Amino acid sequence: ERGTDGDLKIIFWQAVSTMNPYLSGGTKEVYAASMVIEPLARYDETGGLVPMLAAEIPTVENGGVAEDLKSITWKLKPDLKWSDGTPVTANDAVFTWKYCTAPDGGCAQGAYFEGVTNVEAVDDQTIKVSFADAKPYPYSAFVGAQSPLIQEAQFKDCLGIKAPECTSANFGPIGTGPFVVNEFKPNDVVTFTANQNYRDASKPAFASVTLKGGGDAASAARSVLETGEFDYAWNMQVEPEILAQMMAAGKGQLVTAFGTQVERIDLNAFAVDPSLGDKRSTAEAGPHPALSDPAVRRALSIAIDREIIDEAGYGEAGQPTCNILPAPDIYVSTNVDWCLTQDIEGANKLLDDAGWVMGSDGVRAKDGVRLSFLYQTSTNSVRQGTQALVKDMWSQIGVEVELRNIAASVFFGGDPASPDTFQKFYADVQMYTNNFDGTDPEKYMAAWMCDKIPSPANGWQGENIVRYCNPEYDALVAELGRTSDLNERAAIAIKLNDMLSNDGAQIPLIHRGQLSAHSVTLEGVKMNAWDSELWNVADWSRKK
Amino acid sequence: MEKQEFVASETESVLSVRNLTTSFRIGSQWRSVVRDMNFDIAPRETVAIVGESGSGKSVTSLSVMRLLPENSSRIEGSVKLAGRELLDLDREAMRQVRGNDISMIFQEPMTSLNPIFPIGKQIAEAILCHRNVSAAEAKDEVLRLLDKVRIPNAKNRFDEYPHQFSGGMRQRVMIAMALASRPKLLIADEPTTALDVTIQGQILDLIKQLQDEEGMAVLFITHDMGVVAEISDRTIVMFRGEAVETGTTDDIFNRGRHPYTRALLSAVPKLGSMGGRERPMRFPVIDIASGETVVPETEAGGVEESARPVLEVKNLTTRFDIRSGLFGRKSGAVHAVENVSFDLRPGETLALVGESGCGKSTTGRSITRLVEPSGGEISVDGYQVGQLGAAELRRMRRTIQMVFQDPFASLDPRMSVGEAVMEPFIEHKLGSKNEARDKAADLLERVGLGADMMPRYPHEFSGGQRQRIAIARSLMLDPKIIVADEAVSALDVSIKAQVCNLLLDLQQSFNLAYLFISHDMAVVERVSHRVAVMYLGEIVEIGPRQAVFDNPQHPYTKKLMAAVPVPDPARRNLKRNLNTEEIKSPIRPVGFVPPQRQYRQVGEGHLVQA
Amino acid sequence: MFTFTIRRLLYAIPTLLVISFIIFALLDLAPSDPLADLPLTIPPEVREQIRAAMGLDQPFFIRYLLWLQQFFINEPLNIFEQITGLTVGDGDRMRVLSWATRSPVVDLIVQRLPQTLWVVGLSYLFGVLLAIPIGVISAYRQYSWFDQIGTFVAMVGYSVPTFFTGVLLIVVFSSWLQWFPSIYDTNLVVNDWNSLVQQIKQMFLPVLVLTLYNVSQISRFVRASMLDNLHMDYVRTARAKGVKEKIVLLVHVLRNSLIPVVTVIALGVPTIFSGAIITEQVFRVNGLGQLLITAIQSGDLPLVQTLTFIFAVLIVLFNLIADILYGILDPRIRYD
Amino acid sequence: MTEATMTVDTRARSGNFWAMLWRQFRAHPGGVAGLIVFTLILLLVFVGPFIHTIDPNQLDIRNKNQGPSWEHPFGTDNLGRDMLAGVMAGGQISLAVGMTAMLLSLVLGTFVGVLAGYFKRIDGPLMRLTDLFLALPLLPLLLVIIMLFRDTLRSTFGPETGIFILIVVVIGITSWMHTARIVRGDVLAIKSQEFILAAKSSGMWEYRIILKHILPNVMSSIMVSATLGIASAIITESALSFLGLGFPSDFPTWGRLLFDGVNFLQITPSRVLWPGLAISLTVLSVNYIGDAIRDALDPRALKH
Ligand SMILES: Nc1ncnc2c1ncn2[C@@H]1O[C@H](COP(=O)(O)OP(=O)(O)OP(=O)(O)O)[C@@H](O)[C@H]1O
Ligand SMILES: Nc1ncnc2c1ncn2[C@@H]1O[C@H](COP(=O)(O)OP(=O)(O)OP(=O)(O)O)[C@@H](O)[C@H]1O
Ligand SMILES: [Mg+2]
Ligand SMILES: [Mg+2]
Repeated sequence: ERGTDGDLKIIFWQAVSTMNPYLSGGTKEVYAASMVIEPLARYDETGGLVPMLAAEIPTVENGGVAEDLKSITWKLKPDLKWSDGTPVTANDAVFTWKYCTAPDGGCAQGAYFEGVTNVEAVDDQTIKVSFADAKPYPYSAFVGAQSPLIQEAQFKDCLGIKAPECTSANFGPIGTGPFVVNEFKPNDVVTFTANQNYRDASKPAFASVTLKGGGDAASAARSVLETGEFDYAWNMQVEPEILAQMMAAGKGQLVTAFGTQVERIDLNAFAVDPSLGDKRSTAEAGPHPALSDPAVRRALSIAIDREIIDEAGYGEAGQPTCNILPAPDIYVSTNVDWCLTQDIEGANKLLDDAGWVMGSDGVRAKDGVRLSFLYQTSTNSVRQGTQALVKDMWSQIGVEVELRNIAASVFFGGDPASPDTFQKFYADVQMYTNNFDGTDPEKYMAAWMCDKIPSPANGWQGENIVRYCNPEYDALVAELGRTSDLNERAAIAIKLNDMLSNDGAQIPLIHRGQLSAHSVTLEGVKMNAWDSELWNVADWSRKK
Repeated sequence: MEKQEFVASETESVLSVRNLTTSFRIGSQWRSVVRDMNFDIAPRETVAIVGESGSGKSVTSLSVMRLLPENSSRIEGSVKLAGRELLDLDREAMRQVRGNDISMIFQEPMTSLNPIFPIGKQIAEAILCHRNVSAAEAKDEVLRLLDKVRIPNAKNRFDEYPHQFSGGMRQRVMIAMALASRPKLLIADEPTTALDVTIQGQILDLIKQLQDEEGMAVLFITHDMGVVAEISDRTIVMFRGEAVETGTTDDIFNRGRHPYTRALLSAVPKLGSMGGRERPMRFPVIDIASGETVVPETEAGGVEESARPVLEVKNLTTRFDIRSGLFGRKSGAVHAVENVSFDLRPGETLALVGESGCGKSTTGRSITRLVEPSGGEISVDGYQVGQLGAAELRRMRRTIQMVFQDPFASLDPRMSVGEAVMEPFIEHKLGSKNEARDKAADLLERVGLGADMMPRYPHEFSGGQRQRIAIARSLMLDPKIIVADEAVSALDVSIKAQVCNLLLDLQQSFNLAYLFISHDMAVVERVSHRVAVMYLGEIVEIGPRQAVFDNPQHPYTKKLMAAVPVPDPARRNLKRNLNTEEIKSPIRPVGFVPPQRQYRQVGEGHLVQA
Repeated sequence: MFTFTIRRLLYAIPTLLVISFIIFALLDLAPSDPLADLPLTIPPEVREQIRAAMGLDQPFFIRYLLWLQQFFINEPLNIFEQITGLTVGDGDRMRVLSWATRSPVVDLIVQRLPQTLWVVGLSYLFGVLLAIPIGVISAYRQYSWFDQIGTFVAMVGYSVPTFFTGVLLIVVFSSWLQWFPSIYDTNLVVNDWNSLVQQIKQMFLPVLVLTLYNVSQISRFVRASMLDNLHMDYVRTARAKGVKEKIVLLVHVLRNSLIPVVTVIALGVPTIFSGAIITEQVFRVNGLGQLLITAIQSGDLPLVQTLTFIFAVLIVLFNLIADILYGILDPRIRYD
Repeated sequence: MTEATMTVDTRARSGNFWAMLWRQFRAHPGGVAGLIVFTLILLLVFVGPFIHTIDPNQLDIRNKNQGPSWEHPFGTDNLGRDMLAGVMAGGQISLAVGMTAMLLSLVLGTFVGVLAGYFKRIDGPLMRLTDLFLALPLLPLLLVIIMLFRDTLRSTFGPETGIFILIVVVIGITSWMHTARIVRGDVLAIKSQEFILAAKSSGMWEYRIILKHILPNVMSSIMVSATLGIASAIITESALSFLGLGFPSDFPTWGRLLFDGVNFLQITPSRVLWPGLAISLTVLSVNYIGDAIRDALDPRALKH
């Protein structure tokens, strides 16, 4: 029964700054918005597509996707209404496309409309999206929490440069979701009430939602698990034993879901000696004196005990992995599991054989090059713990490590003037997490192509942070772009993954899950790593 | 035996002190500075305590008030106020007594006034504390009191702060404060040292008047034997922490038995004792043990007439703006020094005398640019003071040293006096630290202090001792000029003689020039070559000492000479009635143009304002 | 004094302009980036477009001038319009917009002000009110048990960071005893007794933490300064007048001791408006401090610039007030 | 007043300034206690590692989150590092940073404050500079400083000393303003007193007047600033490290240990207890030392 379960209290320790995912792109904003505005289709907890506003998922089989893979046609569910009572039409989708692609708008989800040449309303209920090239995987625009439909009537004056000025629209978009924004306090708290025009008359069970922001992960966890002040807390990046101790209060439980996030260590292909100045970490600097040796790369990987790292920092929310591409299941490789078990002896032998001789100070060296690395990562207590563990493990194979941590806003900031960004990679090794949206890895795997190496020429903007360059790999990626059969695609993706791991481009550490906590009184939570965690908030209810 | 006489009157006495012993803690030891004091004061009676500087007079009075720092001092014996034991009272009861039954005028008015409250408020507080009157009534009362203590323009000065007052004016504020509550007993610790003789007379009259009207008893501490003779009924002579002699004033003056008493009296400089001599004269030096004059008085050095002046002051003018209202607009100015010109030759002493608040200290400070003069030219030993840069100013100041009117305030409370005295010497790199120490020790000995006092801090000294420290400090640099602002006012006669002789000796040996600011006409007569009389910021008469003293021309000079008290108890009931004329204020409105003054020559170098 | 004030106020204008420029330059130079928060999945081209939409592709000077215009002309005009209801010009002006929220910065600040004033302001007020008597008594009874305990509490209170005391209090009072909420509800409207109690409850812990800190700091200065003046001769004079001991302390000694205290307080008042970053974070008060820190972390330059500048204005203003107070407190201090 | 006591007295109170200060100091029980505690902390921190020889960075993941035991008197953290070793190693850095940063900020602050208070001409500019520094947002400033200077310092002084210098300087130059304003206020009040005039009239250099007369008289505020400064410096350092601007994570400091331990408050209370206690004791002992120095410099203060 709609609105019978009172107030649902959710805590996001990073507060929500806007309700318009097109203007922010941050995960927290996307999640918050997903309660209000919806896409045509989204992913369920298994990664499968489910129709939301669309009546069904278009496929080649049902004719929704053109044979040439150059267009996709969606049909809306009948009688859909915006929360203000007006009908949802195909024009709203067309407008949404225009909104996000308007010049100077700075749409954060532009990537979802990449390659889209046109969106047209065939009729009120039918939307046709056309692509420039054949798209083997056409479910991008209007799919997933990142590209929901917005109402043309509300946003029509907010195109392009005017987008940021529509504050009230951005803070309270009219949507089709189970809830309506009641009050929005940026970076603080959002209150929602049940959408009276929601298409399922019996939902949502909660009459209102309070989404509070701020604080840190541990205290957010405490408010759900220990004090029970809140019903749901997102993203519990806290040491497992703390969570375990809080759980003892019996007020809440943890839920996890594994998506595509992999915590990895990047090994720099290029030399980074500070004396190289601005040439550091570019092709001009030449190959890295130590890390260019495959033996070193491999030894570094097998010296790591991923189990311990997982236990110390991730617990339920992590699994050791040797794959850069950890999910969905069909893409998961089992060929590179050699790295899963720690093998200090093996690593030592590898290095010995490669001519890296242990020095009196416990550090190996060869031809005057010492195995001494600068290891940087963003500031975060779990990462610092991992750093300490890795440093310890590597010291056992004669590798010396200097740790450095950098504020996340700088590390991920991409300011070309800063020496501390992960793109510049002015360090021998660095660690962070990356993933991809949705379930299709094509774009993700393309990141390791030669032409994506960040360099001063492209403003350090490339995605190939490790500076991996292998023509074979590039060729394989191109092949992936031409293949449409899912199983063939999977096979290629696995090959790509194995190449990366075997070449030691990167050291995958942990397949990270999303970890959230909810109150024991809350029912219906289905953790979803492929879409917004709040994707099925309409189904949540209070345990009676 | 005298003690017996005193004890007899205990029953009707206002205050009776028995076996009072006060000690201070130095490190871990207790050192008694007042021992076994016994005295009584009856209503309407005035008891004077005289004695050597540092003999414990102030400590005695503070002990009576129980105002010594509680944890570093110890008071033993008995102090009874109208039969009530004060030493046993609890804090609150003692508070009731203070200000109400006993009030006190402190020796050093500068530090004793709260620097951040207007003086009017501070006086009013004394009234409001004990009497149930409204603020407005209190203010009226304060204005009346200020008038009575001869503060000119009291209404305007009600809201001014202590630092805007001259030394004598501050002292009068203290007096007004003490009298405000009409106490049963007034303890006056050297209340008139900074007052010129006319005002001193008026203040003494005021006290007498209150005694007559209200039956107030007075404990009067002073070095001025003239004042003692004039007002006190009985006198206690203190020496090194003990009362060596007590008796009626007449007895003490005429039949003093203790050698110190005799020494004290025989050394008192008397006005007109110069007998037509032109040059300054040393004081007779008295052996305290025997009371005999040891060294015969001798004439001191003269001045080389042809010598170039070391100090030339031309048309010096210093004004302090008075601002008022929201906008802080200038509403007038204190014309503290107006058009003052004089010069000073090496080896010469120019005495600057005049009414309290007439601008003497300001003149002294302007000369060294411690206050910025508003006009005029000053040249010190060839330096044009007005145009000096920082470094030259510093060098210039080496040649001209000051003894400040308020020695306590001029000593850094956190610096031991030894260091304070040594400091100028070391700062100017005149020698090593040891040389400085030796010189400082020597100078301290010569002003009558022990070299062993060097590690002590200013607050551990008596008023007169601090004054001597200041003198010693000014001598450290072997300057050419010394501006001595009331430098010997807090010294007892014997030490005054010693210090003055020292100054005269130094003058003779090093051709020192003194600008000697003083209210003590007898001392002025003795030490100076020339005298300048100031009145309301201007010099009204200047000339050779002999000429001015023997042949005063300006009405103010005449009045001044007439008011000098004579140390003869026989004359004590003389009433002066000087209180009648209006008090003039140096405050002028904006745009006031001071009249052009003409001087008339009376004798050689003797000028009088026309 | 009046002319001095006017002169200083006039002098403040170029000072603030210079400060605003330096802050702007500093923020521009700083390596934090407005896009750092975005998921790594957003490709570089899109990032470039977002940057351009924020105006980041403009030259530094243009951006600074734009901010000046927005802050000094557009925002005041906007406020003027809101108050009077009149429209000046076409009424369509670019306001200072935050990058992260895409909303007017001034509105954000106005929204945050109440909770900041309540929590941080109140604890500062309590801090001052408690610190003065504590300092006075500690000095008057130096080395008594009161003083010793005071010293101990003050030093522990000052040296143990609020991120620890805050969490400790939460664990004790929210988790174990469940007396107070651990999370501040900014939406709470006080309109009846119940909500008032609730408001007091949620304010209690953060205010306690901050008050302890403020008291510790200020009371030390009060104590030290009182000790300097307690032995002065004018105190003796006041006692000789028979002034009550309380008045001797509170009027004569305290007023003479106030200069460092006034300085510290005047330095502290502007920090109320910069919020209490850590405490706000711990208790989720989400006031100005949290606004500032999230803005800094997310590289939201217009917001940081505006907040910092307002803070600078307050600093300049309160330091001026302190200077004026010096003159009032101590007549010997003169500026003209 | 016998001669004997006088001579003893004289000898006891003469001697050079420092000897005298020390003698006064010794008579102050609080100060002595503070000094003893402080010395003990120093001993623990600098000599302790020779007795308790576990490496603070040695991981022992199987023995994590342990309570106190003979082997680990302060227990272990969540990676099995020994807390006692951590507290000792952290103390070395925290004390060094706290002391040097405090001294730096104190010197800077006092310097600016005294100059501004004493010389009217530079008062305005200096105070506006102070306003500017007060207004500068700390975090971006730190980011810029670190961006500009870290690599140079690292290459000249090595990673540890380089970052140490950086942190000390950063804390120093961002925390002197309070001291400056407080000192200036005091100087303004003191410079109008007559003994300053007297010192001037004796022809002292202005800087000597400042050193010998002004400074001792503003000492008590400076002392308070110093005590509070140590605490702030230690805590600011931890704030820097958790923002990623401080020491690398394998250099424990008290503030950082405390910060990292906060979440483990309920699991291993000793993780917060010891670093918290260490900071508090340090500050408390420095406070008492400061009090004693203050009292020793004030001839009127009551002496025990
Ligand atoms: N606080 C103190 N601590 C130690 N000794 C002190 C203290 N106050 C005064 N003395 C000493 O006590 C003695 C008596 O001092 P007191 O002030 O009573 O002298 P006095 O008779 O008033 O002298 P003067 O005429 O110079 O004012 C002096 O030797 C002085 O050095
Ligand atoms: N700083 C100041 N501000 C304002 N007025 C002042 C200041 N200093 C002195 N005066 C005024 O200047 C006049 C002269 O003061 P000065 O101190 O020179 O007098 P004096 O001749 O030394 O008097 P006394 O014999 O009483 O010491 C007085 O009216 C005094 O109030
Ligand atoms: Mg005396
Ligand atoms: Mg004078």
